[in-house]
Amino acid sequence: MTLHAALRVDRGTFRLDLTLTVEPGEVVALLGPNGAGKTTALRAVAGLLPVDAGQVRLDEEVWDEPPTVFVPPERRGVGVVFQDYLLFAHLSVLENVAFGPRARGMDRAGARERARSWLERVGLADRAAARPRALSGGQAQRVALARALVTEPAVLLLDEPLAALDASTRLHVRSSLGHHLAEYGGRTLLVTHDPLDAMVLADRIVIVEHGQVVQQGAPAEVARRPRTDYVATLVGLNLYRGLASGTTVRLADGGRFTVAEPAAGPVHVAFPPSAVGLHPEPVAGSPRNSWPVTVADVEQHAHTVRVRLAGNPPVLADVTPAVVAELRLSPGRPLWAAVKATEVITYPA
Amino acid sequence: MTLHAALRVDRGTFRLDLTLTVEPGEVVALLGPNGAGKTTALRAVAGLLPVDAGQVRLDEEVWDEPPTVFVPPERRGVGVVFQDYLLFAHLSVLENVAFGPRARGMDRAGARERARSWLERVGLADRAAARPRALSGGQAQRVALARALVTEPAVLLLDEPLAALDASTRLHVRSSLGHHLAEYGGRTLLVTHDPLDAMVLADRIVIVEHGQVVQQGAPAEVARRPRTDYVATLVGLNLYRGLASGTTVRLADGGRFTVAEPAAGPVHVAFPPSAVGLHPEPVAGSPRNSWPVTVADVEQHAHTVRVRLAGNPPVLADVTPAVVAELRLSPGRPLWAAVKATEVITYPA
Amino acid sequence: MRRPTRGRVPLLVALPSLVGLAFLLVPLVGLLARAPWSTLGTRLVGPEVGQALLLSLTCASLATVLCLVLGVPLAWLLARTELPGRGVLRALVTVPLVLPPVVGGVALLLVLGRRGLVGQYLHDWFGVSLPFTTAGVVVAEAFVAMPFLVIAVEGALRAADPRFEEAAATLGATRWVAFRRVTLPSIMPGLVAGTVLCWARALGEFGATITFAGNFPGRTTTMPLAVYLALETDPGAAIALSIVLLVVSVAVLVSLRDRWIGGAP
Amino acid sequence: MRRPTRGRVPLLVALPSLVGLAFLLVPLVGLLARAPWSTLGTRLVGPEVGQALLLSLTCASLATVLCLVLGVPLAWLLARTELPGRGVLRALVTVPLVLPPVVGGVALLLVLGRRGLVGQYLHDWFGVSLPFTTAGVVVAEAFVAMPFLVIAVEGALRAADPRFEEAAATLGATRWVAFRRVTLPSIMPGLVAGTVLCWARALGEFGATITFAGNFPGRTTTMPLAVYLALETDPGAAIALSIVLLVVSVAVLVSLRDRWIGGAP
Amino acid sequence: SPEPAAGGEVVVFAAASLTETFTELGTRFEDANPGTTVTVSFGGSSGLATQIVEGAPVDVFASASPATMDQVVEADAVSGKPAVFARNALEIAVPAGNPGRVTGLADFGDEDRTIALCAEQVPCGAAARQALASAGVAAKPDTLEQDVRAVLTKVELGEVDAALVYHTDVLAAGDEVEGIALPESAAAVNDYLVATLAEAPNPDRAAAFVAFVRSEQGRSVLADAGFQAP
Ligand SMILES: Nc1ncnc2c1ncn2[C@@H]1O[C@H](COP(=O)(O)OP(=O)(O)OP(=O)(O)O)[C@@H](O)[C@H]1O
Ligand SMILES: Nc1ncnc2c1ncn2[C@@H]1O[C@H](COP(=O)(O)OP(=O)(O)OP(=O)(O)O)[C@@H](O)[C@H]1O
Ligand code: MOO
Ligand SMILES: [Mg+2]
Ligand SMILES: [Mg+2]
Repeated sequence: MTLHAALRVDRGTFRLDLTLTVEPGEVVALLGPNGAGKTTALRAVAGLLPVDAGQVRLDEEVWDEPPTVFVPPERRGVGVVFQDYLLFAHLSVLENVAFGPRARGMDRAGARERARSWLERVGLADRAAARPRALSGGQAQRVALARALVTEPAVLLLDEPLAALDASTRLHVRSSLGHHLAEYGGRTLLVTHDPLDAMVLADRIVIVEHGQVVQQGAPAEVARRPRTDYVATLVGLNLYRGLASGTTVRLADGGRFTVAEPAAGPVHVAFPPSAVGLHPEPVAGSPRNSWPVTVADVEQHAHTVRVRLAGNPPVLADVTPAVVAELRLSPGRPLWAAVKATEVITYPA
Repeated sequence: MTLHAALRVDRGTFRLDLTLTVEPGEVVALLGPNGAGKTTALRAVAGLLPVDAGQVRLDEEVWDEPPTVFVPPERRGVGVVFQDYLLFAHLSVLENVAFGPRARGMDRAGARERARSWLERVGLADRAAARPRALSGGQAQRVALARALVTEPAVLLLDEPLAALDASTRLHVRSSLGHHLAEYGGRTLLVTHDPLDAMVLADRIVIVEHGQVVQQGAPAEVARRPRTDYVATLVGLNLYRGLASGTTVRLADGGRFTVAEPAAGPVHVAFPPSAVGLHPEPVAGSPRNSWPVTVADVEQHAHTVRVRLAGNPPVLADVTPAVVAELRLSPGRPLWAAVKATEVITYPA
Repeated sequence: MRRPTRGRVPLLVALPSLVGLAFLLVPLVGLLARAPWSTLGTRLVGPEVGQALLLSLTCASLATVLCLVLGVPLAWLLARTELPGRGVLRALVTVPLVLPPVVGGVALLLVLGRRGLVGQYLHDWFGVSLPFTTAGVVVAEAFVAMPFLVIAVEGALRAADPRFEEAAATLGATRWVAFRRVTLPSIMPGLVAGTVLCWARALGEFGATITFAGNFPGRTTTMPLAVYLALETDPGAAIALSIVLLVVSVAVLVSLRDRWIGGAP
Repeated sequence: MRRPTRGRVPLLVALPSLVGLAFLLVPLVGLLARAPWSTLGTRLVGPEVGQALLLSLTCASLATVLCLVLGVPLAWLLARTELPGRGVLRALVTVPLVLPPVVGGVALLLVLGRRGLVGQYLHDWFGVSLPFTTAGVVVAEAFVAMPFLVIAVEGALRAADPRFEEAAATLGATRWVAFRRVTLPSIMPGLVAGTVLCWARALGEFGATITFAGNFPGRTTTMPLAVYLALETDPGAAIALSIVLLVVSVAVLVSLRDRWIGGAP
Repeated sequence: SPEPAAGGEVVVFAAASLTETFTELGTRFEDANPGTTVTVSFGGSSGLATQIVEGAPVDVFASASPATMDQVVEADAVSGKPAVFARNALEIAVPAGNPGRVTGLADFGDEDRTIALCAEQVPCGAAARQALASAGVAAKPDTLEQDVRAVLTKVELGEVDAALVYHTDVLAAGDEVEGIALPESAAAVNDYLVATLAEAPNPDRAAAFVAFVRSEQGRSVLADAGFQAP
């Protein structure tokens, strides 16, 4: 049974208009900037917000179809992890997790049993008796996760389920979440900001901007061939639109590139920041692109330094700390950027 | 004026006991796993929680010293961004940001002016009239950021200020936050899960586990020489403790390494996952470590694949997708891990 | 805790709150000062006082239960649904509050009395007659006290975040389960406040009770009725009875509230 | 919205809430059925009715203001501080509720009367005498109505998340500013509920008023007192007066609440 | 502040059962004494007595029972001696049509009939007890009301089959209530007393008003309402 959702929702000046399908066992990640409508889409699928037009159905079981059908959330068999947890403050952690099984008719002992085993899975068995207010932010998020998963819903909706977890716990919970998703065979819709979470957990990524789908596909495909600036920044690629003619691409916003494979018509041009070399003087040599730039911004990452460069076109470069010292990189410094033609990917726009 | 905080706080079974100093213009990041006590420390500095013992002072201006002195938060000149925003639901976004200046005595027009300019800085000028409930999660977080920064406090406390921001906005807000921190010359204490945020924004990183400081230092220093598993995972290094004798280190939990520089006594041994080679058969050759491992977990990241390997010792390896295909990596697969001695760093434990 | 978490109570709050407290309590002091202490014991012997007190507590508690059963759903309806004319309905709920209690009693007689709109059928078909019975006392008290419960609970419901009900729904809870297991506990402080108001108002009810249920010792003579009648002949006894009523009600409220709201802040 | 956001109202809520609504409103129907419609106009002419109505509205409103000024800080004190004996204090606040209103009036006389504990000094030193004046009506109504405000507001305060006050404090707000600009707006539904209860109770107050302030037309004869007097001579007129009181109070509440709470859910 | 003797305000506290007559008397007194206003505060006699004892600024007190007047006298709040200015006799009141077919006081002992009486603490209750005792009836009342008005309401609405009220009340109630005269009523008469008060702000006018109540004109107003002469 496949989840089909054709969602149109109007909220003030904002309009959400997108179509989604999620197959059994499939994990679809909804990725998009703040305010893109990810949470709105998730609420519409959960039944917390009726759609204004369109349809939500699980195969032949119609959940929402104006103006006739509207199945309330408690009869949809969905599990939701909310962005700000929404744990019940008056119940203990264990009772929070046992709430779903209880509400679906399980007896108290059985529900607690189930809840306890889930708390173990998320590593919080020892906090079972605590109140949500006494939990740290990350602990609360893990309880919310357990609470949604314990009912083994047909559709699992996760709104930034890992956002509040720290790096070390995240690794663990992410992989155990991955295992569980693989196990239960349901349909998962995952809203996240973190491209890594999406890449690791999702079978398919749907990129939403301004309430609309701008790109979708397998994680590797999206990562390799971003179609908007947002996606490019997300996956850490330099991305430009241009018009190809042979091995030359004239960029829409100024600048030109020489590429390895000849093409024609509108194309995307992409290359990773690590492919960019920085030099104090212009560099010569066959199939190589080189143009003057100015340092806008320097950020030290764990192992590399990312340099934002203004120019025609602007570009991101990843360099080693040694290069930073050698070139005395600091905002305002004029340099030359160079990219080998073989490093530049082009694909139809 | 330096912020000195010697904090002892008891919360049920949990005890926070740490000492912090933050110089003017300095940004100190508090990094630690969920439940480590980061938020508790921040609340104690803000004056939202009195310390049970110790002292909080800004140079000679004592803020908290039991049993005599306790300066309430509104007279401490601190700005706080809370983990779950705490925007005032009945005020518009603009009024939320203008709240601080108003409370500190500025006239309405001036306060709104200031608020408006800050909303522009965080890219939300067009949402000024909205209510917090109509904001998306990330938008709300940015309003909270603006609200805390607009009063230009002597001490700025940030509890995961960037956690809810999406990747593209994050880059922008992070760098503008960096600029502002550099500008205002105050003392900043930043709680975060994200080592990248800490590395980029902080001058000094303080690692907290179980309510205590386990390591501190400049970001590069911490990244290069982690002292606990948590820190190692955080910065993406393999880390072990062992006993060195010449160029051989016998690990505490089993296994041994040959290293390049001779040492003696207890040491930490560290190397990045990218230094690990994976082979179907044992590999020979001078100064090289090689041992049998089994694949536990494979995670696809944007550009590389991280493989978790069980063995003696267990180890993380970063490999290319090509290697994954070639070796048919999947959980349970037996392999040999190899690390060149020159890639292994040792430092006293 | 050793020191206050957040400084001292500001004068602008402390001053009026103390004046307010004095305003509510000084009259009580006046009563205590005038109480016939020397003869208090002898005035309070006799079975009537105990009888009236027991009747008062019983009827007020039953009326409160009735109000809870009918009033909490009504409050929910007013707070959480999009009924047309909700504003007018909400105002109409306050009618029994504004009505002078004696008129309220008359209104009840007009409806539930032997010849009342509804009462005549109750009487003819089921042989049930509410006036001059203990059940009538409960009905009169519930009529007068219910608005307090409804309005207080509605206010609490409006202040509660409805997204928790949404979370419960996604966990499979019907509206009823979500209401009972999520909403109700989260509005507990407001509900307790409303219940206290309701119970206390029912306990102090006089006008509607005497008009609708009459006054017969052991059956419908609650403490306020006893007090009122004592006032006619023996103000000292009336004050003594009032003090008994107050002491008992304060004791009940102190012990119950501690149990209901536990160690909450 | 085209369809309800979350299904229908469950029967378990709908049924009791409708019974509750009927219980509160049917007696009103009884009054309307018995109202002397044919002579209603002539019974309500004469300046007395208008005078009494105006006096009622004025006094109830002034009493409500007095209750807000004194009662909201008191509620805050009870909800947010660690006063010793807070539980007992909270129960004592309900005293005027449990006290039969006539006894409350006597208590006020004992304290604020010309010979009262406090009143004698007010009279001797300042020449102020509250009983039998319009100010006395306000005092009597405030005494009876204040507990409703205090308890409803305290309930709302307990349900409000104190961390928003913390956030305000870190922004430089004193407790007072945080209270006024953050807490107060966030408890608005509870505060409105309490104010409505308080105002309505003050409007319907009879026993304490007639005892403490007497019954002087134009000065202390509020609508409930006028109803009481009419009942002595002309029950039809009493019902007519009650209906006038109800219509006016419902109209006031409908128009004010819409303004106060706006389009909130 | 006391006004000149010729005019000013006379403040009168009068029992609620005197509402109609004292309103009428007040108007007539004002007509007869231009420049004088009569302000009457009606209420339960004992409540009024309490108010006077607590210092209410009143000129005249008209009480519905000797007991309540005694409270005021004991507090030394009366100037001179209270005088009886009217009397009221009990009567059986039944709803229009007499559905309970009540014929006399004997029916008050019938368990099956619904009977209302005044509580013994109020004057009409004391009088009723006296009447029933002298008739030798062991009454089985269902309710003991706080005042005559409440009893009358129950009769008017048909909630009780019979009750004992004052003759004046039966007259005032009109068509909805029928009265059955009592032979024993001679034994059940209640006295109404009037007095000027010691702290009267306007003692002269107070005395004049009391005299007016007791005058021929006053008596005829009271007689019209059904009161007996003292
Ligand atoms: N109740 C509402 N009334 C009006 N507009 C709303 C409401 N709720 C959300 N919006 C608007 O709808 C848009 C989409 O919001 P949504 O919460 O779905 O975004 P999101 O993609 O989840 O963002 P984030 O990643 O920041 O959580 C936003 O522009 C938001 O301002
Ligand atoms: N009110 C409280 N009562 C009892 N224990 C508490 C309370 N608040 C927090 N704790 C406990 O104190 C510890 C530290 O919590 P804190 O919120 O400071 O962690 P944190 O480092 O901020 O974690 P996170 O990164 O998940 O937000 C936790 O173990 C938590 O359970
Ligand atoms: O006239 Mo009275 O004092 O109500 O019996
Ligand atoms: Mg969202
Ligand atoms: Mg925290």
